[in-house]
Amino acid sequence: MKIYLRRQLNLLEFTLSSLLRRKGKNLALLVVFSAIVFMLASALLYSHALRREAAILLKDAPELVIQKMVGGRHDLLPQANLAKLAEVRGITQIHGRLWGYLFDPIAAANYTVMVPQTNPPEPGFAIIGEGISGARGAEPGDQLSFKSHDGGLLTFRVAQVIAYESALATSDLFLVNEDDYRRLYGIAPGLFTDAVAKVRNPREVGKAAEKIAELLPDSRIVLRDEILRTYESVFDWREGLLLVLLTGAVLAFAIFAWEKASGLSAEERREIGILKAVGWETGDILLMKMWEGGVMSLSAFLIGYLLAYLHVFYLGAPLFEPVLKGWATMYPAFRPTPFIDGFQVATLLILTVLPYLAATVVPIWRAAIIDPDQVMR
Amino acid sequence: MIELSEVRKAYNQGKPNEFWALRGIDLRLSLKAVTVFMGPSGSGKTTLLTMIGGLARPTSGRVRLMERDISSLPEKFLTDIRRRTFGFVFQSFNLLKGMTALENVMIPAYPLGLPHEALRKRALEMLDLLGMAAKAESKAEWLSGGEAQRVAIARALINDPDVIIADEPTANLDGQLAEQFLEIMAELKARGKTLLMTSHDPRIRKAAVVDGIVWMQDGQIASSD
Amino acid sequence: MAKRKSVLVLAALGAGFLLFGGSLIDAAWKRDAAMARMEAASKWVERLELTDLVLFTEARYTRNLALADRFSAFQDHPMAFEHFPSGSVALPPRHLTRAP
Amino acid sequence: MLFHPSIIALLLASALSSLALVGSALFAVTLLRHWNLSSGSERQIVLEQRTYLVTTVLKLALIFEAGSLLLFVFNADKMAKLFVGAMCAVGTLNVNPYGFPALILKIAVFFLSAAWLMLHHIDSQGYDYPLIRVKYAALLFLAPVALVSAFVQLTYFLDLKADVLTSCCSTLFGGSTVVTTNNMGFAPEAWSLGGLALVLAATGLVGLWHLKRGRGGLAYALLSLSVLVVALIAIVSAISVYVYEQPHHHCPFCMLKQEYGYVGYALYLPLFLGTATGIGAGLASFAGRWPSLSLASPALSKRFAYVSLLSFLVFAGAAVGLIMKSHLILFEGFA
Repeated sequence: MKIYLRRQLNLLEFTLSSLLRRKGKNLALLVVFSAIVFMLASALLYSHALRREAAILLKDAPELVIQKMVGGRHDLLPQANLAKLAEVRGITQIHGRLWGYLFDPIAAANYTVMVPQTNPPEPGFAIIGEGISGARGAEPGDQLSFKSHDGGLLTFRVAQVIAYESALATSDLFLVNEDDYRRLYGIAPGLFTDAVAKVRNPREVGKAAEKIAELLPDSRIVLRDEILRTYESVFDWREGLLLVLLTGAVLAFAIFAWEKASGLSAEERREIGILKAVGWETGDILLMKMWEGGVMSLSAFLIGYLLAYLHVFYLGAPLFEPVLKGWATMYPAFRPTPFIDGFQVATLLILTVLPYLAATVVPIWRAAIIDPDQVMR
Repeated sequence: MIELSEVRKAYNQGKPNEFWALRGIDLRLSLKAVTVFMGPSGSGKTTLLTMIGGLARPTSGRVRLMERDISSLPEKFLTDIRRRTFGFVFQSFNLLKGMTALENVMIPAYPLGLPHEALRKRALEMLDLLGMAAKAESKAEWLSGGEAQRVAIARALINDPDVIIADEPTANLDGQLAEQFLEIMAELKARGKTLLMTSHDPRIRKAAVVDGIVWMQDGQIASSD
Repeated sequence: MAKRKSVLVLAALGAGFLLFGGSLIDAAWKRDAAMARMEAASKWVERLELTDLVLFTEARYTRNLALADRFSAFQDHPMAFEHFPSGSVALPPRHLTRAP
Repeated sequence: MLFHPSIIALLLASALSSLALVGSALFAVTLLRHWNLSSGSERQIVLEQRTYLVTTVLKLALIFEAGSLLLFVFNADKMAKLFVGAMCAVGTLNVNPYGFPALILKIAVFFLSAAWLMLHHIDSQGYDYPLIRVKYAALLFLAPVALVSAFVQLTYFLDLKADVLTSCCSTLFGGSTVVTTNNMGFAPEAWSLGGLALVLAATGLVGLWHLKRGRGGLAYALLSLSVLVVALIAIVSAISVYVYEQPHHHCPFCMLKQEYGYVGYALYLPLFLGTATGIGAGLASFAGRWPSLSLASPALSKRFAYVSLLSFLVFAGAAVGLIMKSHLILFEGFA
């Protein structure tokens, strides 16, 4: 066992000497390899962090949301429908929600106007999200005016700015009183944007949804599970596409590695011939070259991963921000929370190290079988 | 005792440029002696040394080393016997460039799994034995021809082999260095080593240290004495 | 002991692994620190009955992915490229990707 | 579903390892026809050189098969959120009929390639490679299994459509009102645990006998295979219940998760290692009949058996520890 380990150490020693003798080439390989790991790792870490964060934030989202559909479009829900729904067995609580979008030409941003069910602001007052406060420079006590549906001006005094911590859920919210809401949009009493229901037994959500669909065939029902599942997979789609795009890079890298491993110069071939002539065996050369690949891919993996960790969780993933931020004027200052597990690391390892090893194994073997007697010919 | 029977070796077998370098060699070589293979170039002397030294397997025929048939061993086992039995000194020395003399000497022992420190000490002893201790940390490409050869000899000795095989050892050396080489050979013979070498060099043929000469011609043995 | 490259490199790789382990520990710390923030946000989600995160505010239909109108531009075809960059992050609705 | 990163990783790993195995199998045909160690012809030398490539590739393939086995289970667990009714990996694997066959085939490929590599290790101790034909004939058997495994896995992923209503652990394993039986037809807890103890004891005795006398290697290999089977049954039917402390939760995968302190690894790693090396002990003692291995193989067989026995001991310790630690009491007067 001791001999085995010392032999490995000796071969590693030789490998390193030989790597150092071709510094430039090997360094280039290491840099490219690390960059690829970095890109893949950043994408994986970032989207996974978003996914988990969404799952935690939305775990208490409404169990059931019911929308009324007219001509395939979302329409206002009348009070009468609510009364009907209340009779569905299993549903313990149901009420209409009032919300909508409001474009603010001054900030050139879209706000989400909402009427809270509990503790709504006084008439004429508004509770605003941190994003609105930032975009308009509005503090508690300041006044904000908007054009209502009929062209009249409605003025709200800021009662409170929602704390920064919950920005990811509340950044663009503009919470108002029900009367103010109806005046702003001209929606008659007895009409709601949609409805939210609670179900007694969580196992019966599906059943209740079926009953609602039967009772009100013109409605669209969104389950909390569906929302969670949507967010679980919302990033999968393009994450996968990104990966497919990066596959090109991985492939190019694999070709580069293959090229480097197979394009042995006459000098390197002679060296391997010498090693074999002085007493190394094909297996020793293979082992030595495997050490080379192992050191290379392990260092590239560690470097790439650690840089990606810094990039995503310390710098806020500036490389991906433009995609997520898009053209939005208001954007929650969002620093992803790290959720990392062995699963992602294993995925990353397979996606990066496997192509490298696969690309180099045949060239390495070709080098290793060089005849030892060629140095004497 | 090294014994060869009916040894043949073909290169590029089955191809248009097929070439038989050895055409049936029967030979017995005694140990603890110096044997020189002589003959025109292309006569198969070097190929014969690679067969004896286990660098390549004969296409047919048998090579026996101390009563053991080594000609049909797989590479793994052949190499294991080879590196404990033979040390090689090549015509062009074949040191690895970019590595120090010391590292070059240590290389054959790496796969044996010796502790690095012990190995280093041993390599330094070998260099010292050949008067090269001062150059231990010099890179191989900075050594002169004679120095390079002595490093190559130190490398051949690191695994303490019984047999030293040298291919045209004096071809790249001038007169004085060739003399020194012969002195080293005499010293090794005195230590009980078996020496096998090929040569064109008349200085070697006439040297007192040589016990036997094998003359070769067209892949066959012409005469031996 | 001479400075052996193999020992140095193994030590460097070991240090890399330590850093890797450190990143996991750091992640756990950051997670604990962020838990309060996430809980606070989650409270608002519960109280206001929110269904979506404020990740994409550039257009109405990207703001509430779960409740988006079905006539929204990017939902016309699963492979259609989105006008808004953030829309390109989201999955097209199931009724378009699933065979009839 | 194919666009999921870990699915891409899994497909990549299985595609590359099947490619490697198919190539090796093609080479095996040539080798079986032409191998002749006593010849020094160029064909023989090329064949010998190729064997180095094949073994290197197979070593890599084994490492990645082992890794992808873990990844496959993890992936199934993560994806459970995407399927209605799937609460953990069992549910995801049941989304379509290819899930469990894919898993079982992956396990089979893992053990087969481990066995092959151990056979190779034994063979390369003999100066004339006495087992080389056996080895490469075995490769002809291993390659199709790996191909089928890759194909079933691909079918499984291609057939995944999120939101299909699936059965989850609780309805698959048990879920009925009777605690001690379930609809997979497993033995009740007492039986399965008793059976496990019995098989482990028998394996231990045969193993010790083998270590002492150098006989019974094949019996030991068979026993370690049966330990794997019985242990998996016991994990599903009894040990899992102790781990989760819920009488209806029989999932064999959830215990690999953080929520349960990764205790699953303490069970599965030694179990798999013990079975693999147990098979190795059998192979090594089988190889003893060739003269060139008559010295090396008994020693190897003992070494394999030693590792295997230690692993099973760790496994048994972990299982007993989990049962003792559990707050759940299944049998009156038992704990």
